[in-house]
Amino acid sequence: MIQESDDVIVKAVARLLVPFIVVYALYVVMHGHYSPGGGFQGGVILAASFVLLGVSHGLEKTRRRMSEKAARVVSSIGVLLYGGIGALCLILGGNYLDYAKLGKILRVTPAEARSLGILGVEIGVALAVMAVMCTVFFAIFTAEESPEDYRSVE
Amino acid sequence: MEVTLLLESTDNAFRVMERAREHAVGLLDTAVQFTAEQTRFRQEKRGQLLFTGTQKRKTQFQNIVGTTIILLAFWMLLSGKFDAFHLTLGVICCALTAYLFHDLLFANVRVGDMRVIAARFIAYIPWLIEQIILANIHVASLVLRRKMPIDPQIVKFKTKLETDISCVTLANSITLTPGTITMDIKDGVFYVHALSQKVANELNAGDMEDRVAHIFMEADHLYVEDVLDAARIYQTLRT
Amino acid sequence: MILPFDLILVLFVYICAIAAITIKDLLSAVVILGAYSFFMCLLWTQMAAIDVAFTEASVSAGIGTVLMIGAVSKTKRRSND
Amino acid sequence: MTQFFVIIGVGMCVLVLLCLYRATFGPTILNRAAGISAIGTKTLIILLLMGVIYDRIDMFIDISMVYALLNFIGTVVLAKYLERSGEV
Repeated sequence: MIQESDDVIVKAVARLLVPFIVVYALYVVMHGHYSPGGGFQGGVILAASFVLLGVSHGLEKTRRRMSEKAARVVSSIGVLLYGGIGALCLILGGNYLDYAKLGKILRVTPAEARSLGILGVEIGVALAVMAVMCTVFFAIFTAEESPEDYRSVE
Repeated sequence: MEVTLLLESTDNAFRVMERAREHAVGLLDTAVQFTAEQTRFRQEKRGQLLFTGTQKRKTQFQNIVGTTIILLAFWMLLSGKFDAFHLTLGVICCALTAYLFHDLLFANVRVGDMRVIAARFIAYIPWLIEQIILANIHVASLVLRRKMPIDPQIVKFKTKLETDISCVTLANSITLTPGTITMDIKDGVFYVHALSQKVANELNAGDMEDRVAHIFMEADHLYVEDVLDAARIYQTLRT
Repeated sequence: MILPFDLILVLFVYICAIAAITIKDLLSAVVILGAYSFFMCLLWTQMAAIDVAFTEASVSAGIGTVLMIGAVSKTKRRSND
Repeated sequence: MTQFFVIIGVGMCVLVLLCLYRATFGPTILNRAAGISAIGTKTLIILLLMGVIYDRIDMFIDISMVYALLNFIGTVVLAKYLERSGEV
């Protein structure tokens, strides 16, 4: 299903729209603690931008930006960021994900430390969700490249 | 007798050697010439490659900067927070996005006349809105009448627009206007479904295409190739 | 809470849910499920749960429909029963 | 003023009902796809109207922005599926 579309309109519209979708997703992630949204929603919108790119511009251009191997690495990085911030709070003498204790390292007041800690956790969640969604998308839509098709078993 | 023979044969041998030497010298000369030419050619090519490489990197850099600026404007519109922390976040995010997607936003745009295009595009929008309102009234008067005097047809015309972005602008303008829908663009040929003869005539007049060509600074010309009769298709669909 | 909105949206959600589970064509069921998620999102905002509505909007509009169509393309389009 | 927006919103809901008829009872898949696209844009408008009514427009703009940016991905994928399976 993911091959380059031969329609001019779809290709041009997708080309113009994809950077804006990515910036909007990053805005949703970064402003998650003021307005609706957060890590999960931002990650899903990021994955949707890659889906749009893959559907309109083909698999090659998508793989150049986010390959399966990169998706695996990025998802691990996301989980590591989430767990690492939690463990750091644990090491500094608080509970798990007790962001106020991060103020000792960052040299800010506990309130600001909480804000920064939530931001870091949300970035981690967004990376993990985006990578996993991309992996699911690739797994579903590139399986037909293999010679055997499920549909022959009707 | 033998001496003269010997002398002659040596003379012959010398002559052969002389000719061989001349040949060898000629060959060497051509070889040297070839190698010199080849090195010169290779150097030229390398210089050219270096030049195009730097040029490519330069356009890439320009693309990244331009994309960053546009995306930063979009970010500020969304965010509405102008303190240092959020602005830094925005710059980082936009630069990252621009680095990843620098070849999408400026795929084949001639850089330099962007401001003129933007100004002309903004001036085009009120005309389009007026056109949409007029077509709305026309289509509503057609549809709400008791007999519904519609005359659906597929108009096929060849456009003179060159870049994909101008084609898309024209196609979306046609689709936004009620009564006409762009069905397909194949190799510069538009297939447009028109609801009535009046709408099709307005399309064939080519006013909209001229205006779009004026926005993107391209040649403006339009001629009708063919008008397909869609009545039979509708008949078969209905039965 | 606005009562007319609530009643109309609940009616729409009922219509979409019943249509999605009774229809034979799987692709049509996926499409109607998209409409269901639209009305569900409106209903969440009606109940002032904006974060949930945001999640519903992004998941359904962004990737849910796409993945479901991919799943349908792996099987037969019409269900047997 | 709130009353005015509520009336407009109910009117939009009536329009949505017409599209929903086409989406549920449409004979072919193409009718359904067109109905769903129309419902998507009308949902966006109703969301913004709700934002005006509740006086929290900055929250609702985010959700409607998601719909505005992502709504057509599903339609594009559906069209590609139909084109590839040769049904149109």
